[in-house]
Amino acid sequence: MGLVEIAAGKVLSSFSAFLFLTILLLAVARRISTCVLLFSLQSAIIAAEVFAVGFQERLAEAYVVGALVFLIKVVAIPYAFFRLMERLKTVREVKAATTPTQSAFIAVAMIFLSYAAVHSYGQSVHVPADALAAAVALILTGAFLMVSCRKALMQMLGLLVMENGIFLAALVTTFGMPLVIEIGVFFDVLMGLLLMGIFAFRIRDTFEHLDVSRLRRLRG
Amino acid sequence: MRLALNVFQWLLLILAAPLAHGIIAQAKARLQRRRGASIWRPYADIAKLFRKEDLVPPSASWVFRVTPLVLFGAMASAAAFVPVVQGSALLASRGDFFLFVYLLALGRFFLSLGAMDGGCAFGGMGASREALISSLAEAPLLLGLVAVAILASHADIAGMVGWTLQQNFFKISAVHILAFLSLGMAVLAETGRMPVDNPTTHLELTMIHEGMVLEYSGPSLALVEWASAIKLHAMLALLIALFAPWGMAPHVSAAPLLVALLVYFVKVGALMALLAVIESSVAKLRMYLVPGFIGVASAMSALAVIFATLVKR
Amino acid sequence: MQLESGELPLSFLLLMLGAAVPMVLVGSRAKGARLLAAGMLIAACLAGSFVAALGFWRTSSVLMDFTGFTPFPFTLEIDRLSALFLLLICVVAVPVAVFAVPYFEHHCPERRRNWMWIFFSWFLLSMIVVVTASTGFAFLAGWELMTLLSAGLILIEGDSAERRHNVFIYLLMMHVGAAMVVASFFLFLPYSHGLDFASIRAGSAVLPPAIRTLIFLLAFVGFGTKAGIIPLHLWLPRAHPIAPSPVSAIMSGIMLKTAVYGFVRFAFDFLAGGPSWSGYPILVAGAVSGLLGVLYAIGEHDLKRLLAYHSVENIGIIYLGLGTSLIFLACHAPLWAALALVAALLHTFNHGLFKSLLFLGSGAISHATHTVDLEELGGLQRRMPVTGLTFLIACCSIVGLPLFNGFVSEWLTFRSFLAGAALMGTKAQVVLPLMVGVLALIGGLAAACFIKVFGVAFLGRPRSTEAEHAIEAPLAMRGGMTFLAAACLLIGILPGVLLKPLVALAQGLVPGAGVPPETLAITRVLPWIAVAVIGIAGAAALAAALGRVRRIVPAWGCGLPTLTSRMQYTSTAFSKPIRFVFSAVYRPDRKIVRLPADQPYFPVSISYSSVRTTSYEKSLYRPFANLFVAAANQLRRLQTGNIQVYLLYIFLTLISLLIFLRFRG
Amino acid sequence: MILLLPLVIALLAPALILTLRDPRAATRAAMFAGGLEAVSLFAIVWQVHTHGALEAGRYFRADGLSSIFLFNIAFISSLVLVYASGYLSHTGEGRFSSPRWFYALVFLFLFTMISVCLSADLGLMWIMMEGTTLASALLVGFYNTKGAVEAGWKYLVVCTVGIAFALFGTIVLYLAAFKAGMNPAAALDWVSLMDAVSRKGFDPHLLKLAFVFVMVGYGTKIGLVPMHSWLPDAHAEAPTPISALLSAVLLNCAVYALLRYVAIVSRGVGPAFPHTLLLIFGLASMMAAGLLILVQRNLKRLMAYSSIEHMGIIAVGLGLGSPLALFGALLHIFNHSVVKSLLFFSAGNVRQNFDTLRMESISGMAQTLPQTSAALVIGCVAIAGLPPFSLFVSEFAILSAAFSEGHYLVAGIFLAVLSIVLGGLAHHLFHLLGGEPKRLPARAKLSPSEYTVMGIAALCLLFFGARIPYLFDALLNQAAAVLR
Repeated sequence: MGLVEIAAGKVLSSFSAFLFLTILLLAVARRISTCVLLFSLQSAIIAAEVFAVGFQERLAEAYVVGALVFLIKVVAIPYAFFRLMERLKTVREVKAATTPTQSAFIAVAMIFLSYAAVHSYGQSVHVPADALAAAVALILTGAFLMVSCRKALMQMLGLLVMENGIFLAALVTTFGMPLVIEIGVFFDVLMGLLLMGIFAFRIRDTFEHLDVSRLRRLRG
Repeated sequence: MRLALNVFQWLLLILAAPLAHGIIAQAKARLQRRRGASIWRPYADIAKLFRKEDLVPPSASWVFRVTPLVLFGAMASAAAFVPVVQGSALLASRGDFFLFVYLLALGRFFLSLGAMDGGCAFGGMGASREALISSLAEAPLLLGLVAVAILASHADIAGMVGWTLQQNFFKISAVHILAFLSLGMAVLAETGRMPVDNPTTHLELTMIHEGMVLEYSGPSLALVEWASAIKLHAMLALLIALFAPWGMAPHVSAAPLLVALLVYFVKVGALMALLAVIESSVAKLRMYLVPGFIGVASAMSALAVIFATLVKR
Repeated sequence: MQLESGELPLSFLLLMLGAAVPMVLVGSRAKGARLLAAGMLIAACLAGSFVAALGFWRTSSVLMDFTGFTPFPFTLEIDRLSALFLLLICVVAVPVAVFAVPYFEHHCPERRRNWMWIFFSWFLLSMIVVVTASTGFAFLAGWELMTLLSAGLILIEGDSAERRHNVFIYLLMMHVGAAMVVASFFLFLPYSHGLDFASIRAGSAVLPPAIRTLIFLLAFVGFGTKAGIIPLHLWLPRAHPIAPSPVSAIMSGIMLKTAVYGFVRFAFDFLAGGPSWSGYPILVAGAVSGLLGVLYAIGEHDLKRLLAYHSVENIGIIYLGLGTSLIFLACHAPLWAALALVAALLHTFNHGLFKSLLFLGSGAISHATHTVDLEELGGLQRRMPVTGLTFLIACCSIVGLPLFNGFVSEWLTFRSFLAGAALMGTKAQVVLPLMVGVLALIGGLAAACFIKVFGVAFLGRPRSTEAEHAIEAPLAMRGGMTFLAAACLLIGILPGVLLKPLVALAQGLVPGAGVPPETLAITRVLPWIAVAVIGIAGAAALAAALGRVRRIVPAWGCGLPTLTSRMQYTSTAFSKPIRFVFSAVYRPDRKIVRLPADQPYFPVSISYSSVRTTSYEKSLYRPFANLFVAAANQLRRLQTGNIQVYLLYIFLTLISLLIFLRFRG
Repeated sequence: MILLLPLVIALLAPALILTLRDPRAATRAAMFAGGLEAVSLFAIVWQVHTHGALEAGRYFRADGLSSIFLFNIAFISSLVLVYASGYLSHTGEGRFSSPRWFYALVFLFLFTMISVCLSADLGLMWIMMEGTTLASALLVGFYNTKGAVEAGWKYLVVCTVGIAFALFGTIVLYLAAFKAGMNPAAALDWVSLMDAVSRKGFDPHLLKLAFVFVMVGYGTKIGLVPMHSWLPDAHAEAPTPISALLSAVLLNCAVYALLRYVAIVSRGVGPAFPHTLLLIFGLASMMAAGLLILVQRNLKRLMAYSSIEHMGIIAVGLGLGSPLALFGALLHIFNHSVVKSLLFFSAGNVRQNFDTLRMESISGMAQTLPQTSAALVIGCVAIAGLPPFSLFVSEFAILSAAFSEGHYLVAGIFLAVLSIVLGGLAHHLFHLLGGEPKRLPARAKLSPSEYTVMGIAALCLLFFGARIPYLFDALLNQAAAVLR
């Protein structure tokens, strides 16, 4: 059992390097389409990871989950995003509140932070530190994207990145949640995206822009 | 026997009150090198007023008519508290000095109302000024009495007089001096004498007490005047009883009582002379200096109370 | 609900108070329904007086237990202290309700009259609950309802921006006060089994000193807010004038007293005296409230505001008595503690009688003249003889003149101050006798004030056409006032009626106390004084009346043809000397405007105004309120409307929690 | 199997309603379905009361704690549906915003909320919790105005992000169970978790970590400060029946979800940690919302902040943790739901009559809208925690618990906030009710349906203020027993 665990850790940690790369790129990307592609790539890496876990742990459920991840996050969601951008005919820039350099430094800081966090909290959990750090870093990046980018679409993307991080965390710590739950979560994610899409249209129709930082009628 | 004596004291205070007024007026006249009217003239005045008709302003209600009666009733009742020739009085051991002072207040309250009922400006003016002075003077009056009461450990006047009687005249404390001074000042303010009020003024703008009684005439005026005479007399007698009771009859028998009566006449005569001197030598204070005058009295009386508690300790 | 023998009258009372309500609701607009409701209310109050009288004179303890029904223990119990206040409520409520029948019919808009009666009866019921409650839950429920219903009564009466502002201040201050009362109840909890009074009493024995002090202070401030001690009186002169007169009478005459009840219950019954210094803050509060209250009253010419300030003054006198009693308790002088307590409680009762009478009188005045501004009144005595006489009796009572009830309690207070001189070697020995001066000053100023009130409103010539054409109040109003006036005189001349059970009550609250000799002395001497004063006055009347002619002639007008009402002293003019002397208290802003300005010696008109500028609201409460509003605005700014900022808040919360968990968790 | 009945009804109802194009038919169908729904929920509550916890398969279960929330859902949703029938009679047809869409979405919303309370599995509970957001987002944006769209977007995004953290917390709890050797299939079932957590020795560190995430996550949904930012927007911009549902049901469901974790974590690491967090967030909510009430300008935003304040009170009650406090907090949940529905209903009438909720443009309501004003006054008196209404009882319970536990600071802040809130409410209320009317209402009288629901709510408040019915008392005790 110990050997398998170490092996799984090695496999998973090698993937985490790629994940960190996507994180850095996401932070500095200037176009929404780039971000969507990066998200797709990131999801592909995670899907691969799911398959790896499934293979090593001999979990049949994992293959189903991996297939779902691949179908939904690598194919369906990016496709939907591109369709949405087309339909919305909106400006394609990310419009971040920070310059690319700052974003890059923040991304690096977040990766460090996640290592520190895993170091402090993950002591008792005997899982590969790299993978868990990657998961935490994904969550942080998602949060960062949501806070820094003004575009409604980028907030949706940030949410997805966070969700990826949570999914990854579940994967590396407990080899995934029970299948029914995973499917339910996927369904929620999809429905959430659908609704956000509807709202994106409504925002564009009523406000004639998609800049969420300018939605400030309601305050106080 | 004792009851008869008490009734005698009480009647003395009431009946001799106009005489006291007359004596003071005579003394003042002498001091001012006038001949002055007879000391019996106040009696003649009262008798004359009783024979006259009673004029009532059209706006007045029954309050106006009842006021002299209540005033006289209150003052006469208050007189029943004051010992004259021996250490007790009709009500001296039942009631205390608070009751005495508040009976005076009862009379004053009604007198002010009667003044307001006349419906002319002077009554209101007099009542307003009287309200200021009397409301301020009540504190030193009561505090001065409290100081003596603390020393005597008695609140009833008979007890206070009894205690003082047992003391040696030459061992009299600072409390007594302070209390006497403050009480004296308060009495001046209460009874409307110089320098607080000029009882003989006929200038409307300076009147206080006279302003209040301006609308009264005939028997009503007689009662009011008599009542204020009783008030003065009773307060003088109270001062004597509290601060110089020596000479009062220790027990009820003819000879000491006669001596006590004579001694009382001497003492009250001396006080009247003092009053006459003050009235002839001091100018009336401006209205808004009176609070200062009473303030001094209050301070002294408070000091007297503090000293009294220290002495008792 | 558990029924025990002997509480039948109380259930009767409660049922009657409640029953008045559906009658009015069903009875729609008919006057008969309201009369029936009023009748039932009065009958209920009479029954209540009977129960209270039994409890007060006989100490038949009455208990009513609803605990099985309500979510928290809810029991009503009448011990002597409760009985005293229940008696006060019921005795005052009867004449006030009688008075209110014609008053509400004339002064309330048609569709609000029914609500007036409903709220009025509930208001009385809530106060009965407060004084008879024997659990914290019942007390607090009654306490909050009392505030709420009285505010409702004020709001039904009318609507204006000023009225709303005043009710707002009233509600808010009462709520803050109630919060402190709540806290002072609950602070017993860790040490007692529950909030029923018996457990609280038992629990208070094991209270740590700090908690004990805290409870005492909270109860002092909490009940003090309701009682209206300065500077917590802000609501009082605002709420009382705008209420309908019968309601003002109840609010001032009874509702304030529930605060005294609460404080006595806490300080004497629960805490058995509180910390050793406890008497001094009470004494100071009493002195300050008494003095400033009466001074502010003198400066007023709105009769109801003036009376409201006098409530502050009288609460001050009551607190002087309570403080003295606590000082004696701390000095282990139970006899005198009982004396001072009797004085305070008697003054509480007396004030309930004469203050409600005064407010009823003001109601009769406004009924006749449609104003309570003293400057518009005058000469009412000739036009409203019964109102005038009863009002005069109330004035004499509140001033504390002998033969009237206020005197008895003030006299007892004086004597308890004097008794302080015998406390060898303590601060109290010096402080208490000096309080005689303070109370004397208060009494003197009160006398000045009521000479002004009665003299300006009822005597002399009318100052307006309304006053000139005033007619006497209807029979029911006169009846109510006469009843109260008679009660004032009765206690003023024969105080023994109340004093004996009051002494027993005080002995119950102050363990080890005997019968204070002063109470016996005053009982013995007052009838004699009455006989003396009345006898001598009667004799003098005979003497003066013998064969004399009385003739009505115009007063001398200094040569002018006639005197007019404008030549009389006004209320403002009357109080001018006192306001001048105490200008430090008022800080008046005086203005004299002569028109036309270029001819100062031949003016067409001169107008004079003098406004008191000391404002507790501005200097004490405003800054406090502004602080809260400023904080709220700062918070409001944090709610920027930007969703990114909102998300940031969530992330920051999470991160700070994680950091907290890392280093402390 | 009775457990599945309300779920089936709530799922079938939207399908049925969407087929009915006639608004009146749709309304009638909705009333009918709502009635069935309520009956089935009461049946469950009764079954739980008489027979103890019910189960349906691995994923659904109802015990004492859920039944009190189910009772709440049934009662409030019935009131809301009846109120909505009158309220929506003037709404036209639009994309996703017609009466039939409204009712369909309401039933979906109800479905998710009932599922939250019936889930036996924490994962399923999370899914349904996220489902509540999704189902109600369109309802929040129902009017399609600028404000509604903005509020809908904020609601959706903020709640989804918050809920994501709850998912993470659930995963961490799952991890803890997993590490402690629990069967993965049972590792999210709250009964087995509660059973195992004290026996198997879960890693306390992980439990705390999980609770922090769940607290922030579900706390967002509850509307605890500082995660509350979506709440005033959503409540103010949603149609009034939805505001009432959000405030009176949704927030409570989130409380329910959190309570399950509190029960588990308390057994694992002791009650001090979760209770401290609840107290901190509860007090923060009370203070911030209490102050913000002072400076509100929109009637429904005012009420939304009042909801935050009361969620704070409930959190404080739960955080105190003594039996009395739990009793008070659970009772307060119900009381607050009733009073808040009453208040939102009155606010809805105000909006329909004056076409605005800005308080400075409304005055003199006491003259123009006497019935609504009366309801508003009753609601405000009740929500200020004054007798004779039921919130006095529940706040009395919580406060006495705070004092008897020696939490003097908590109690002091509690009392101060109550006074501040009273001041704010009275200030606004006097302004609305008093003065000269600025404009005339569209229709001064209440419609019978509105009159009925508001009357029921008011009577319920009054009745619970004097007496807690035996059945409800038993429910409360069963629920509190689960938490101890």
